[in-house]
Amino acid sequence: MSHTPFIIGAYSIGAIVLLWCAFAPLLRKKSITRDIRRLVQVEERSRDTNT
Amino acid sequence: MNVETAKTNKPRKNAFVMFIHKMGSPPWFYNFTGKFIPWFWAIFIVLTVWGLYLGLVKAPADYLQGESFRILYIHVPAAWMSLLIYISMAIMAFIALVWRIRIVEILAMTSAPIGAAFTIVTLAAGSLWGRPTWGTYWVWDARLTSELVLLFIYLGIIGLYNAIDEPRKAARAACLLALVGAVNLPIIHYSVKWWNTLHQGSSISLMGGSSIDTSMLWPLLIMAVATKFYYGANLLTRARVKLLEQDIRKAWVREVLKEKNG
Amino acid sequence: MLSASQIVFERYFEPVFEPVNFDLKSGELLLVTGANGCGKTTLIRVLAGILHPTSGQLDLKAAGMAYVGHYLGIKDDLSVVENLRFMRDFLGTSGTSCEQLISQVGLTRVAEQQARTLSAGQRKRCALARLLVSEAQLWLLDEPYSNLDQEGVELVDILLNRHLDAGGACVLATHGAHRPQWAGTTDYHLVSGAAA
Amino acid sequence: MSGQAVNASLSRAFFALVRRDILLAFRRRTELLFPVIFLMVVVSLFPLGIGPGPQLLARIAPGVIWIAALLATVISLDALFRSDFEDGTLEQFVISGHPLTLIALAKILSHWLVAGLPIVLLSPLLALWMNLPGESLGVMILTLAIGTPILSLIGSIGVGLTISLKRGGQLLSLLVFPLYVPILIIATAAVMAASDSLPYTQFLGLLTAGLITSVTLAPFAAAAALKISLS
Repeated sequence: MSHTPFIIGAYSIGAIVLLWCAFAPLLRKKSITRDIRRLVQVEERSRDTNT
Repeated sequence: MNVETAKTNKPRKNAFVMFIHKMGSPPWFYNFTGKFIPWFWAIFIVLTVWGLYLGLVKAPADYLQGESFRILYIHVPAAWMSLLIYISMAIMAFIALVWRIRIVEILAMTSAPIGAAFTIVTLAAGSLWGRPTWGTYWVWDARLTSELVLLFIYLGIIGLYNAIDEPRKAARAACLLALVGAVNLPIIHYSVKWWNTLHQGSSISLMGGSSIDTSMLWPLLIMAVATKFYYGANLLTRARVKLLEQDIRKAWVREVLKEKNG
Repeated sequence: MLSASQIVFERYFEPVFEPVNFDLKSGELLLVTGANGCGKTTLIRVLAGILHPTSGQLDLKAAGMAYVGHYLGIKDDLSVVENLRFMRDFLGTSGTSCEQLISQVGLTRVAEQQARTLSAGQRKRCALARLLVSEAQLWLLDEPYSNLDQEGVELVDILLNRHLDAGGACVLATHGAHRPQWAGTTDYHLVSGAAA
Repeated sequence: MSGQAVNASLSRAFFALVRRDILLAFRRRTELLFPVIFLMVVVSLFPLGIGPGPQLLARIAPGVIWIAALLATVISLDALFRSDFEDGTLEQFVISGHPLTLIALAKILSHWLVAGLPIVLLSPLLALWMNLPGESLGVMILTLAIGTPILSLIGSIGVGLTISLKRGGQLLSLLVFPLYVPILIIATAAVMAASDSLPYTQFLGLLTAGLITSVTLAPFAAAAALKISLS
């Protein structure tokens, strides 16, 4: 039995999990940044209507 | 009786408290750690490439296990990390519970998903190693079973942290659970190990032969160091994002993002 | 008896109320008022030691504390007498008999009934009786007048005056429809932290 | 107050609480039976699912009965603090100035008396159903008698942590089952050793050590958990 597929499998699962684990917070950060930008816009608009 | 109108005066603090305060101040932490993260990633990548080159290309095949032993270069470092991250999380959880330091709460809680990821890698690599070695993907051997229980504990901590709404309360609850788990983990580990010998489980040792060739040991050590830098970089990244998320309405977050956008 | 300096409590990283300072002495009543959502209940729970203040100093020198909050802490499956007897045994106080206290709060007729059969006002009276059982020096009352009829409101005032007369102290949070008459009353207008 | 007076008042509070909890449990007698019936139903499913072969059943009996006991304990755990948490009694306990650890211990004790003890008492019937060899029945009962209090003790931490959640039940099982692993291993090993006529006292010793450790540690953790949940 060739062991190569198992080695490739193990390393690719490891790579996928660890890469996902590394990139998940970056995706989260992107969505938070978007939220903040929207929040700032809403605040500015309400300030404009007030003055 | 006197009731002061308390609008202006800030609570007075001594120098030490001020220092701790600064260390725990979100903008300071955010900017300070931001400088390290790229370096951590760079070191991780260099070490990983070097370690994998030595492990997958240079090292000779094991005379007992054949090529499949190469899986150990990811399995063993991941298994070490799954435990080390738990220990580091438990220590931070203790500090967070006793001194109520927010940044440490966040660090403890962001450790959990990373630890869980390493545990999943350990289990996957372990069972892929098991197929050529034992002839089956899953064997209830002591190491894999302990790792499985460890994964459940990690998932419990993550689940509890996400289930409670108020972030500080959630962190404190999950930190307490992490500590309870830390007390239990050695007991679980030894009872599982002992359970395994009791039921005459598989006894093939992970490291193959009794003596390890240095050409096999080096890549293992390099990978072990590399994963620590991965943990450091990932932990700090997650902690910074968590801070942004929690302080979304605070002024410093806007400042930070404005600076970045130029 | 109870003094607070710069008490701050944060929830979702926002202070619930402006920093709180006061110094409550024996025979005094602190009347905490403020709009809905300004954190009266939170403040009372901080003073009670149920919540840990985010920052600030609390100094308590009272022989016992008693608390009546939104959740009254009355077991539905026990009768009024059983509820009070348990609290007496639990707290280790043995001054007045439970029956006497029940008649003081006007619950004699339903004393043997299970608490689940009581109306909201009667439950409140039961909680007031527990306040007396505790023989505590410091009372923390969160909206004690809610759910009570006119007679009940007067009862609270009578009990309160007697308690303060005897050297007790009280922090009372109310949204202000009715205010107790007591010479040593200080008003504390709580300001929501979000207003800042 | 002198030290002795404090101790006396604490023990009075402790027993007052245990008495009240048992009284409350008996006011809702039918609910008292649910975990016991649950236990019987779960155990009876195994012969149906695996087949009635007496030898196979005897082999898996210790594991089946113990797993059923774990499940029955976990479904009864939520009642440990739920009603006191929801009706504000727990706040009254905190304010009373009595140590919350002691209160947690009293509540764990009464929980075991109404939910754990029935499991122990029911185990001979379950052993009969599962065809457990007669000589290991005594050991089975002993392991349950020592082990179920540990389940209540460790479980109390999990309940304390999840009590402020509306639907904490499923999370609770995720939290406590991993912590129950050592008890399950040691207890079933003891019963299996007894069925094979091997020495088993060392296992009972380990279980007892576990009981002592959890009695000394778990109430503190449960009290801390309750304090967090109240905030």
